[in-house]
Amino acid sequence: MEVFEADIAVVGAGGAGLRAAIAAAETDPALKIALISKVYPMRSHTVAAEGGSAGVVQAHDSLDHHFNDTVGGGDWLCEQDVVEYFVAQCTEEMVQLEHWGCPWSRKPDGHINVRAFGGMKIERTWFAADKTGFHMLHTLFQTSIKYPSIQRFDEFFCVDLVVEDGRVQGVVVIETATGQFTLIKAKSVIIATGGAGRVFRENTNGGIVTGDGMAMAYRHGVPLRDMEFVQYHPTCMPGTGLLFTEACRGEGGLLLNKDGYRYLQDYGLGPAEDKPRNKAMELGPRDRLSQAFWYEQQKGRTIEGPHGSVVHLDLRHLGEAYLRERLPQIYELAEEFLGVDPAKTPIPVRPAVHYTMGGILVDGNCAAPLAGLYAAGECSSVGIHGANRLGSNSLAELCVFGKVAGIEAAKYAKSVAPGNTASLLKQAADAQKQAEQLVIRSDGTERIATLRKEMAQTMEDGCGIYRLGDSMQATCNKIDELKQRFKNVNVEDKSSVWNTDWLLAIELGYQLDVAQAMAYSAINRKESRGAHQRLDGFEARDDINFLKHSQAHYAGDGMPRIDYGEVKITKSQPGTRAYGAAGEKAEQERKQASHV
Amino acid sequence: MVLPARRQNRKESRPAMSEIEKTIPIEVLRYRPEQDTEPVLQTFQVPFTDDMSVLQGLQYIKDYLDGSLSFRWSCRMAICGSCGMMVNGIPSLSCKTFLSDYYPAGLRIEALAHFPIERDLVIVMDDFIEKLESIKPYIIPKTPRALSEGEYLQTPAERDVYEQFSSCINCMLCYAACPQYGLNSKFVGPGIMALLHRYNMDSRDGGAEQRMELVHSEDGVFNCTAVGYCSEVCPKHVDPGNAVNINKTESAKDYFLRFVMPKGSNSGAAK
Amino acid sequence: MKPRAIGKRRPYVRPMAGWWRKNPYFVEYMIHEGSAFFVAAYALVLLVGLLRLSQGEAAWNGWLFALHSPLSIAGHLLLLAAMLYHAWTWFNIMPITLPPIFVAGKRLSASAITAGGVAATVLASVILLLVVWRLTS
Amino acid sequence: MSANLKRSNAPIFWLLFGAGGMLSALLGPMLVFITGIAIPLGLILSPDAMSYAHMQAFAHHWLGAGFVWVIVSLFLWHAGHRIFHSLHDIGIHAGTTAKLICYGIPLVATIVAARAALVSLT
Ligand SMILES: Cc1cc2nc3c(=O)[nH]c(=O)nc-3n(C[C@H](O)[C@H](O)[C@H](O)COP(=O)(O)OP(=O)(O)OC[C@H]3O[C@@H](n4cnc5c(N)ncnc54)[C@H](O)[C@@H]3O)c2cc1C
Ligand code: SF4
Ligand code: F3S
Ligand code: FES
Repeated sequence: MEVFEADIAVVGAGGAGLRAAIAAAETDPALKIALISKVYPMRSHTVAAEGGSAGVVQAHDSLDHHFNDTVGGGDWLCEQDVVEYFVAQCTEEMVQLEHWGCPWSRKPDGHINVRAFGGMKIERTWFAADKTGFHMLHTLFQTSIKYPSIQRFDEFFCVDLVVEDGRVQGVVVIETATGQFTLIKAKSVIIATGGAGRVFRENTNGGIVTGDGMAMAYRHGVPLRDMEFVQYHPTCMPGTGLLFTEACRGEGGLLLNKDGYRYLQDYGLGPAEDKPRNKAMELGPRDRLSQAFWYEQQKGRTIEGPHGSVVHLDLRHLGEAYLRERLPQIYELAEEFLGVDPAKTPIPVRPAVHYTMGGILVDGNCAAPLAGLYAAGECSSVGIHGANRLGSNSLAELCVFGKVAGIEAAKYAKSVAPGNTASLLKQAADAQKQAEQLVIRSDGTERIATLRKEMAQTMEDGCGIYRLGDSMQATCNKIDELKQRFKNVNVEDKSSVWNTDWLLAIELGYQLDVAQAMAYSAINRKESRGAHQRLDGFEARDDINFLKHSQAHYAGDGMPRIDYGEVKITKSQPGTRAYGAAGEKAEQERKQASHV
Repeated sequence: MVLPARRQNRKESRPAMSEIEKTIPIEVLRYRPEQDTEPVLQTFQVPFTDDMSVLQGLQYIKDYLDGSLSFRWSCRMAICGSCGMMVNGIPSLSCKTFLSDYYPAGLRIEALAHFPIERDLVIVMDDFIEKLESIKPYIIPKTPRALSEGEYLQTPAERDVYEQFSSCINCMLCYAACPQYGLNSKFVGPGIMALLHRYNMDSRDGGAEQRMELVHSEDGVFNCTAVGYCSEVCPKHVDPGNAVNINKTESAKDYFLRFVMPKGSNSGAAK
Repeated sequence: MKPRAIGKRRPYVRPMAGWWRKNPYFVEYMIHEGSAFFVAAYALVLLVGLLRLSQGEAAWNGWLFALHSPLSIAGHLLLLAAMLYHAWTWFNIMPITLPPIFVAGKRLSASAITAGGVAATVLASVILLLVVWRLTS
Repeated sequence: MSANLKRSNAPIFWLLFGAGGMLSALLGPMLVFITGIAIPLGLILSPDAMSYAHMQAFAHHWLGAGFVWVIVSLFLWHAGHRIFHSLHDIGIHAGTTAKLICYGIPLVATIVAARAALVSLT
C-alpha cells in the first residue's frame, strides 16, 4: 500500500473542508495538508445551497439578535457559549470571502446587500443571487489553489480512520480511478464530510450526502450527538425533492393551500399581512412550516399531484424581472424541471428532508473526544443548531468553524510526534481487506438499491415530520434488519477502475449506521422539540427531562447506546418558542421581565 | 393514533410496472478498461415517466439492470457540474435533459467528447483541472485590504461585468463542444478562459497581466476559430466563447501596443 | 492535485476523424468557413481587373468583355449568394466576439447585435451603390 | 500543465483575417452585384459605368486605387487564414506547405495589387 505522509488530513472538500484546509495552511505554511474528497471539490454539496449565509451588518441589528434567533430557533438545545462565538465571527468570515472574490450581491452604493430569511428577526443573510453556496464553494476552492501546502486528493474515497495510542493518526483512502488503497498518515484529522440527508427518501441532498464521516467517527467510538433532529424544508419539488430556497419567501413569496388561502395564519404564525414580516407567516422557521403543511394535508386542504400532496409557492406578484434578478436559478429550476413559469403560475411544493442538525460530537474548538480528531460543517455537532437550524446559519458555520478546525488541528499536529508507520500500515491493511471483501465475495444476494430504498422509506415512515412511538420502533427494527441483510450485499461490479458499485455499497454501510443512530435517538427522546415532534403523548417540550443532548454510541451489530449530555446555557433561559404576533408579544414580555 | 396513509403513489422498493406506462431504449457507450479493448454500445430498455431525466434513466439501469455501469452525478439540479454526457451527440447535463423528449425513438449516451474515457461515461478530467490550477483563479488584490476595513466596494454594475463568467459550473460541456480543443488539447479552451476572464474583469483584482501570458501564448486564445458551439451548449449561459474571443482582441491590442507602451506601465502587478 | 496512479487504467482516446460530419452545427460551420473560397475568388477577379487596367485599354476591355459572358454572370450570382451567406454568418457569430455591450444598464442581446450587423451591411451597400451611381452618371 | 507560454504571432494574421471578414461582410455582396451583375447586365447602373475612361479616372485618384488594393488584399488575407484553419480542422496538417500557400498567395497578391494600383495612379 502506498503511504503518504501529511501533517493534517482533511476529509471532505466542501465549504467546511476547504475553509479548514486554508486556515491550516495559513496557520503554518510548513504543515503538509492532505485534502481528500470523494468528488472534485466543486462538486461538493455546498454547491447546491441557494439562499445565503448569515452575518450581522445592519446598524439596527446586533449580535444579540442573531444569538437570540439562533438559540430560540434551536428550541434552546444550543451550546450558548458556542453560539456567542459563532455570531461574533460570522461577519468577519463573510468579509473574508468577499476579499477572496465571492460575488456577493450588492446595494447600489457598492456595499453588500442582505435579505430576509426564515426565523431571523432582522435581514442579515448575505447572498449571491440564489447561488450563494455555489459561489462560496467555488471561491473557496479556487482560493485554496493559492496554497502550495495543500495537496489535494480529488476523487479519493475515505474508508476508515486509523487510531493508535488513543489518537487518530491518519486515514485510509481508495483512489476511485484505480481502486488502489493509500494510507494517509496525519497527526490530526479533520472530518468535513457533510450531512446524511440521503438516508431519507425525498430529500434536497446530492447523491454524495451519505454521512460517511459521521459513520467513520462513530465506529471509532465518537458519539453522534442530537441525531434525532432532522430538518424538513417546507418548499421542495415534489418527487425529486429539489429545493426552492427559503429566499423565495424572503423575497416575498407566499404559501397557499388548495383554496388559495395563506394557511400559515392558522398555525400561530399570523397575522397574514401583505408582505411577510420577519419571523412571521412565510418567514417562520422551517420546522413550523413543515408541520403546518402536515396538518393541512390531514385536513384535506392540500392539492393532490402525481408525486403526492402539494401546496403552492406563489411568486407571481414579484414579477418576472425581479425574479430573474433575485432568483434566477429558481426561475430556471421551475421552468426546466416542472414546466412552470413562476411569474405566471404558482410552484407546487412539499416538504423534504434537508439538513442533519446532529453529527459528530465536538467541543467549541471542533475537537472530538478522540484525540487528534476534529470535525466541522454539517457532519459535526458543534452545538449551534440545537433542535432546529435556521436557514443561512449553516453556510456561515462552514466558514466560522471550518477555520477553527483548521487552526486547532494545526496546533495539535505541531504538538505531537508522527506515529509508527508499520503498525498503522497493519491497520490500514485490515481496512483494505474489509473493504475488498465486499467485491471479492460472489455469494451476495441483496441488491444495493433495494436495501437503500427500504432504508430511505422506513426513515421517512418512522422519522418524518411527526413521529410516533410505534412507527419509530418499526423503523428501528427495520434498520436492524437491513444491517443484517447488508452483510449479504452483492456488489455486481468486480473491477478496479471506477467501480462505483463498490463505493455505493460502502456508502450504504455508512448510511445504515447513521440511520440507526437517528432512529434510536428519536425513539428515546420522549418530548417534542424543534424538528422532533411526537404525537403519541409527548407533544410538549419537556425541559426537565430532555433539555439535554442525546449522544448515540456505536455498538457494532447491536442497537446503539443512547445517553445524554448537558446543554450549556449562558444568557438565554429556555422560553416559549413563538412566532408571528404571538412571538412579538412574547418578546415584549421577556424584555419587560428582564427590566424589573 | 395512526399517521395518515401515505400518498397513494407510494413507491415500492422497485417501481411497479403498471405505474410506468412507457419504455424507452437507451443505448449506452460502455468501456471497461479491464475487459474491453474499445468502447462498445449496449442497449437497455428503461421504463420511464414523463418527468424522468436522462440521469434518472441511468440510475434505473444501475439500480435494476446492470450495477456495473459507471457515471458521475451528485446534485441532480444542474449546479454541481458532474453529470455532463453526450446525449445523441450533443453535450448535455444528463440531470436536466429529459427522457420524454426522446420518446419513442430512444437515445444514445456517450462519455463527453474530446476527453479520454476512463470507464463507461466517466472521462479523465485531469487536463481541465490542471488548466484551472494554472490560471491563478483567485483575487490578486489591486489594493490589499484588511478584514477590519470591511468589504471592497463594488457597484452592481461592476459586479455585472464579471458575474456571468463566474457562473461556470466546470461541467466541461463547452470542451466537448469545441472541435479546436478536440484537435489540440493544449488549447486553454472556453471554460477556463471564462474563469480567467472573470478574475481579470473583477474590480478587486489586479492580476490580469500575470494571467494574460497564457492568453497570448501558442496554447492561448488564437487556437479558437469562433466555432461558437461552446456557448451554445453551456447550461449556465456563461458564454465562454465570448470570453475567448474578447481576449483575442485584448491580446492583439497588447501585441501591438506593447511596443508603444512598455510593460508594467499600466498595471502594478509584479510577475 | 495528486497525480493519478496508473493501476489498471487504460484511458481510451477517441479519434477526431470526420468530427465535422457528426453534428449539423459543425456541418454548418464548415460550410460557412468554405465561403472563404468565394471571397478569395472574387478578390482574384478584382485583382485581374486591376492588373488589366494597369495594362491599358485593350487589356481592360478584354476583362470587361469577359464579365459579360453568361458564364461570368452565373458565376457572380453564385458569388453573390456566397457573399450574402458569409455576411450573415459573420454577423451571426459577432455577438460571441464582441465584449458585452450595455445599453441603459441592460445587456444588448445577441440577436440585436446580429441585426445591427445586417443593418450596417444594408446601409453600407446603399451608400456604395449611391456613390458608384453618382460617380458614373 | 506544461503550457507552452511562447508568445503567439497569430494576432497579425488574425487582425488581417478579421478586417477582411468584416469588409467582405459589409461590402462584398454589393461589390459583387455591381461589378459582376448590375453593370454587365445594365441594371440600375449604366452599362458603361466601368468603361476604360471611367475606371482610369477612378484608379487615378489615390482613394480609388487604395480602395481596390485594400479590398483585394484584405479579402485574400481573410480567405487564406480561414482556409488554413479549415485544413487543420479536417485533419490536413500540411504544415509549412499549407502555410506557404494560404498566406503566400495573399502576400503576393497584396504586392502585385499594390504595384498595379501604383501604375494606374500615375
Ligand atoms: C439544496 C440545499 C440548499 C441549502 N441552502 C442553504 C442556505 O441557503 N444557507 C445555509 O446556510 N445552508 C444551506 N444549506 C445547507 C448547507 O449548504 C450545507 O449544510 C453545507 O453546505 C454542508 O457543507 P459541508 O462542507 O459540511 O459538506 P459538503 O459540502 O456536503 O461537502 C462534503 C465533502 O465531503 C466529501 N466526502 C464525503 N464523504 C467522503 C468520503 N467517504 N471520502 C472522501 N470524501 C468524502 C465530499 O466529497 C465533499 O467534498 C443547503 C443545503 C442544501 C442541500
Ligand atoms: S463555461 Fe459553461 S459549458 Fe463550459 S464548463 Fe462552464 S458552465 Fe460548463
Ligand atoms: S467552440 Fe471552440 S473554437 Fe472557440 S468559440 Fe468556442 S472555443
Ligand atoms: S448532477 Fe449535478 S449537474 Fe447534473
